[in-house]
Amino acid sequence: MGTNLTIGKAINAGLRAAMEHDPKVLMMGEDVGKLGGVFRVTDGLYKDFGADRVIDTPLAESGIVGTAIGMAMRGYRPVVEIQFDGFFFPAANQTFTQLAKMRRRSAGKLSMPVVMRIPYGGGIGAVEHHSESPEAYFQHTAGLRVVTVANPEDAYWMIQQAVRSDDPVIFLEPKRRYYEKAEVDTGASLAEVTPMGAARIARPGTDCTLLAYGPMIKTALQAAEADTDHSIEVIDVRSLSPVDYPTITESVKRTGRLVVAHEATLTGGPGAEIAARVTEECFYHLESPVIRVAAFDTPYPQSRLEEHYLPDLDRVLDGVDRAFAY
Amino acid sequence: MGTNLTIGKAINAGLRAAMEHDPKVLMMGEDVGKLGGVFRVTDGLYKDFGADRVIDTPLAESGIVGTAIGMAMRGYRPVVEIQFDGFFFPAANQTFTQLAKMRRRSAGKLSMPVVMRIPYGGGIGAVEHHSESPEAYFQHTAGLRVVTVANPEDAYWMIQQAVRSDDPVIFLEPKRRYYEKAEVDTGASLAEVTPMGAARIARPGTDCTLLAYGPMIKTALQAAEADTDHSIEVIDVRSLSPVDYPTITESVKRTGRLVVAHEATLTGGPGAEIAARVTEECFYHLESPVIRVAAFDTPYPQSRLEEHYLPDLDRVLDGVDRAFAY
Amino acid sequence: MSETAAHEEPELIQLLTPEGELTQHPDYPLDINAEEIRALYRDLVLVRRVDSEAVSLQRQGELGLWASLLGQEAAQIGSARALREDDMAFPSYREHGVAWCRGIEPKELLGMFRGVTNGGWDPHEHGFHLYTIVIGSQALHATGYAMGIQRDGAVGEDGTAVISYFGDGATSQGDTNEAFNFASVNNAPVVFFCQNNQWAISESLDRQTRVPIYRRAAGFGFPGVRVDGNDVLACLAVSRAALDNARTGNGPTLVEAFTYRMGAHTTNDDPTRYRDAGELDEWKAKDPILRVRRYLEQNGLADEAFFTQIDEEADRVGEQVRTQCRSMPDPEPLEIFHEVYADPNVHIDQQRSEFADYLASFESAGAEGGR
Amino acid sequence: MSETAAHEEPELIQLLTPEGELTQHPDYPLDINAEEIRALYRDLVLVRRVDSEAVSLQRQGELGLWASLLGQEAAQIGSARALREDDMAFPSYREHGVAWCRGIEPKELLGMFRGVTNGGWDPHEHGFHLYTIVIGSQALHATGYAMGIQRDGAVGEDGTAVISYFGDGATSQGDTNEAFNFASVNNAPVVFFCQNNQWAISESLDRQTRVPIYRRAAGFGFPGVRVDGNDVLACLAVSRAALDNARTGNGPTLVEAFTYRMGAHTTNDDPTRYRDAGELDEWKAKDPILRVRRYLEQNGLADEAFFTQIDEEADRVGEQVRTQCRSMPDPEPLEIFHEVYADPNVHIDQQRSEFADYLASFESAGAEGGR
Ligand SMILES: Cc1ncc(C[n+]2csc(CCOP(=O)(O)OP(=O)(O)O)c2C)c(N)n1
Ligand SMILES: Cc1ncc(C[n+]2csc(CCOP(=O)(O)OP(=O)(O)O)c2C)c(N)n1
Ligand SMILES: [Mg+2]
Ligand SMILES: [Mg+2]
Repeated sequence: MGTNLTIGKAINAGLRAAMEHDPKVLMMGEDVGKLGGVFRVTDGLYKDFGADRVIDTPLAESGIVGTAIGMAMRGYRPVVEIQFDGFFFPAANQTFTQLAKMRRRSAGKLSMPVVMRIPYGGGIGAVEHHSESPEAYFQHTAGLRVVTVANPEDAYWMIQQAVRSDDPVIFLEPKRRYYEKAEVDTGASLAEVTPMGAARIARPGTDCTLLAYGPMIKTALQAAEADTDHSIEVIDVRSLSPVDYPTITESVKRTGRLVVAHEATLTGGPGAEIAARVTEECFYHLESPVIRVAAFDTPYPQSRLEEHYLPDLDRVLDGVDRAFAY
Repeated sequence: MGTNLTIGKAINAGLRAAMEHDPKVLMMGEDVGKLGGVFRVTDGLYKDFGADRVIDTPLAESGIVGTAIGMAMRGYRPVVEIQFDGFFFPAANQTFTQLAKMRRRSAGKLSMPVVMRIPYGGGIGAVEHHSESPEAYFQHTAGLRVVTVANPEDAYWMIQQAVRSDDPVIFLEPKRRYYEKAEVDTGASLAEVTPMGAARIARPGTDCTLLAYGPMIKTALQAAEADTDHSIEVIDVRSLSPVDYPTITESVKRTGRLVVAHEATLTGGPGAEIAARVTEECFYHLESPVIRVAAFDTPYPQSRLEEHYLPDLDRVLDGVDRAFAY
Repeated sequence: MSETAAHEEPELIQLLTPEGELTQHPDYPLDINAEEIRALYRDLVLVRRVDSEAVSLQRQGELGLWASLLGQEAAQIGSARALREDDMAFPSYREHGVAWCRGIEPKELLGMFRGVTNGGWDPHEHGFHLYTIVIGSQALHATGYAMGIQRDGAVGEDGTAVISYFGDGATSQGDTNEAFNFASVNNAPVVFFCQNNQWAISESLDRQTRVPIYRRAAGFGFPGVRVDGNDVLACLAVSRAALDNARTGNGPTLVEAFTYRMGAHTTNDDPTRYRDAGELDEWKAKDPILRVRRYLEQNGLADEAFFTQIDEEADRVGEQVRTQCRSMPDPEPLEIFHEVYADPNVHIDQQRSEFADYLASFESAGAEGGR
Repeated sequence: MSETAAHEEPELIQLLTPEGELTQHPDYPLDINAEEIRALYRDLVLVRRVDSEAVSLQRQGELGLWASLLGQEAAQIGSARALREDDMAFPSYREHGVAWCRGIEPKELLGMFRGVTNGGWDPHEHGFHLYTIVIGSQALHATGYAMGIQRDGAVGEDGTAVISYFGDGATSQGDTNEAFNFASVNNAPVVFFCQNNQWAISESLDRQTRVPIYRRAAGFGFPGVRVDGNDVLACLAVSRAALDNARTGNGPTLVEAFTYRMGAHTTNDDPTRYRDAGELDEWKAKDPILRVRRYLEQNGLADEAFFTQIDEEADRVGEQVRTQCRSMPDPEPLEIFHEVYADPNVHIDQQRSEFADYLASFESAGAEGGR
């Protein structure tokens, strides 16, 4: 059962499957109803499942996440859409102090099967606050699972896995890749497909490991292709919390080099954690320090500068070169 | 002009000096007025400077930071108190999307001389949300300066430097050390004392560098004392954004080893960034990977577990041992 | 200041005067018998005793902190006794009286303030959520829960309702106002029960609002009502009406229980720094327990034996609280890693096992003579 | 739905009917002469032209996005022309008409939507803050600024006032409500000007509130008023009164300008997915420009030559907008690092110089034949 889907449509199909499978699954957010979301990711769900299950909420992110927590306590499985990355922050308190901690503080008596879908990342020529990459804030917050997808296949399955999880899942959607298309095997079963927490070797190689996720996977693959001097292994880490270190360290022990690329700002970005951890685990195998290729430590700039701000093919290749310079 | 002051009283004296120096300096927050703050850090200021300059705000952190931004636009220099670390999060939007970015987005036309004072860290036997170490969220946010103090001398001067800065400064106060006392040379001048951004070698040593900040400095010094097998250099990093890397790398190149200790959770904590960066700069000098000693990646536990949760003397010593095991 | 406000404003619903006289209110008829009133009296006395024991235990170093409900017993008992079993309450951190009515044993509350748990009870079993410390957060949880009730079709005569507790200070928080709005727009079956105890730590009410709190509701399109928070009967009647409104599909109500925090904010606080003793005296005269006792006495509905019996029961409860508190075992170190995630998590598992090894290393080191 | 609400509710302040008849309102007397009305007409026409040019420029790929003010010209011009020079306005992202009145050149606005700047103007110079995109945030900035005015002693006859703009959707946001409360408690000189254009992207008003928006204010203890947002004279009169109240120390007001978003939410949006064309027709009849024209014509206060002259001026403005937009230079790559911090920052300096070297390496590589 293969279908050619974009990432956006694959998430849509995955959400539909989740809603069909479990009547407790709800959609909540701004404009997720009739409009189907500003990126149309919930397109058609309002029509088919009604206003009780696809809820156009008031314009208040804290309210959305806070009421989703209450719904989860009542046995529902809300899938919350935060319209853009930059609009997550009003919900920071409910996410970090409540959602992430509820299970632990209730000693397991309460579960929080809430998915927070966030279109993230830049490169779409948008105005301020529409191009942020806030994943490090989530990764640093114990109690959350953090995943992101880079292709339609993962989009379709991982959103369903996220909905099935009894933990709060931050589901990061690479907005500038929403329209990337590929074959999705919708006939497989959830139990069979790769688990949400596992990293994936997107391209095997022998000389250097290039780790990325979400929107940067395409760039990473292009870089691996472009660098004809080296054989580059590309890992799509997929889950930022927890990170699948065995897959990564196995690769790095083979290649001896690791480059991590992401759109989040450098300082304290996910690359920092991965570099620190991998260095600890692969100390005697590394022929160079872990090289990070990331956005600069400035606010996301006006869009006419974003091509320089975001790590692009050249910056990633430069990072690979730096790794080989040792 | 030496005075024996606790950290809490030193900040209080520094705030008073700042208010005397510049009539535009204001205090804002919950209970900062008549009560003088729940930790008495603003004690006496309301009495001496009045309700217009020491403002008891409504109970709303977003409102506090948001109105502080407006006050700053009008030419004031608000010093905001967030009552406890865990109550920062309602202000996350105003801090991350507004305060941190205002100068950049206005192309320098607006400055944000706002100080956000936050008592942080655990170890005081408190209930939930009163023992958090959120520094990594701030460190990852471009546009903020992030500093913390470990002794009365720094407390007295750095708060004044923070108030003088035209940038937003997150000023983290090690609450469990508020009552530590030492001599403060209040006779020096702001222009002379060590700048806010500089790290300080708190104890010289030759075999291993132990980096910490805020509440962990005392523990780090105790560890250095306790480890009679090695000569340990303790660095008080003082500023988490920007980090004074020259001081750190100079030390690490001498000692060949670095242990970073903090109360923030391990994953994505400040230690990750410091480890990644130092490894890049000192790759050929490191005899072991950078070892991190941090809180576990769980929500802050009930207080009867905090002695196990927080890195203590033994855990720091264990970290040092791990560094020497390579 | 609040005093004057109360006198100026006729809208304060009261059924039992401080002198112990029972009155009627046309909008809030209360059908209650002597036995029920005696039961309320018992509740009031016992929770006050639990509270005062907890304060002592904190002084003795047995608890890290305690937030006393002294003065607010009627607001809590009245509203909580209006709840049906299936109803759900979302407390703040001072609702020991509500907890009592929901069948939470005092030791569970003490466990949290002792630092042994973060609230050990099962919220579902008791219809009583965990204490929420981040001000205002729980108002949204309550509203979401109520929206879940709507989706369950559990609205109607036998419907389920939700009550959310918070203080006067909490009305300033964005979350509380967002909750008002979500509840209003969705017509959710939730009652917002604000205990206006006149203080948010050291800040008096005028730092939080310029108008009486109950009026906030109208701005969001639902009714608000101010009730004498020291009058357990009025609190019962008003809460019952509001809950019934909610459960039958008539949407939210904001109840402002006008009361007073007789003690410190918490055991860490020193209210003499910021408020006059005179205020205390004024409110002492309106004590929530005394007026019930007066009513029972004046109407011959309880004799000395009854009061003695309740006091003895209070002594036993006090004794039990002390014993239970002192005997509470500390959690095991590895509990740090419990229930962080529901699904298996390799990262936590690894940290747990490393820490277990680390702890074990001390034991073996200890056996060998130590470091 | 909103239509009916408007008709049912007599509290809508109107001075100029859609038919062009001037009326009087006892509470909002407006002393205005023909020349001033002609000037308002000019403003309305010119900002509509700037707006429609911007929409076209976006279609042509010259702008990344544009948020059209179509239909809201009167609300913006009326309120902004009520401001004094020293007053300060805090816009959302659609206030192109307000920007116009504050002397911001259209190209500055276009620069932001083109992605060349984040708003290039000096807020202090113009008494007009940068556009704020995170909904509700600016309401708090406005309130804080107003609290600063109070501390400057700039309240009184010659006092300074602040106006904060936001939409109907924004009234749901916690920040907006916290701003209402901070303003009320501090009696701050700020006017909250809500353009209720009936829609927040695809969500109709009933998803945001159950009662008319202006009523929210009473719940916070200050006056709220609903004005016909398509009536520039009423908006002027009501805003002026509210601003004067603020500047003289009488505290905040919430003005709800009842209007309609005639276009898409932004150029990215497709409103046919969620709303009926019928609504548009209804509101077209209430066009904010047409009624002023009718008034001027019917009362012989402007002749054909006047209207032609304004249209010609609009053509010139349109031409200028197009030229200026197309000729706007892209920022230099190293501008990424500009003004992140005020004080020297070693970290930024280092990244900047490394990136400069990196960029230079391409140039030299290019000179040498490249990678
Ligand atoms: C978001 C947040 N900010 C600050 C605090 C610290 N704090 C705890 S209680 C309190 C005052 C609460 O006052 P009120 O809502 O009136 O409740 P009361 O304590 O009087 O019952 C404050 C400021 C907190 N718990 N949460
Ligand atoms: C905090 C936040 N959440 C979501 C958005 C996305 N967003 C942009 S405009 C808008 C609707 C705003 O509606 P309203 O306040 O009525 O203003 P209008 O656009 O109608 O002028 C939304 C949801 C945002 N900008 N900020
Ligand atoms: Mg209170
Ligand atoms: Mg709108």
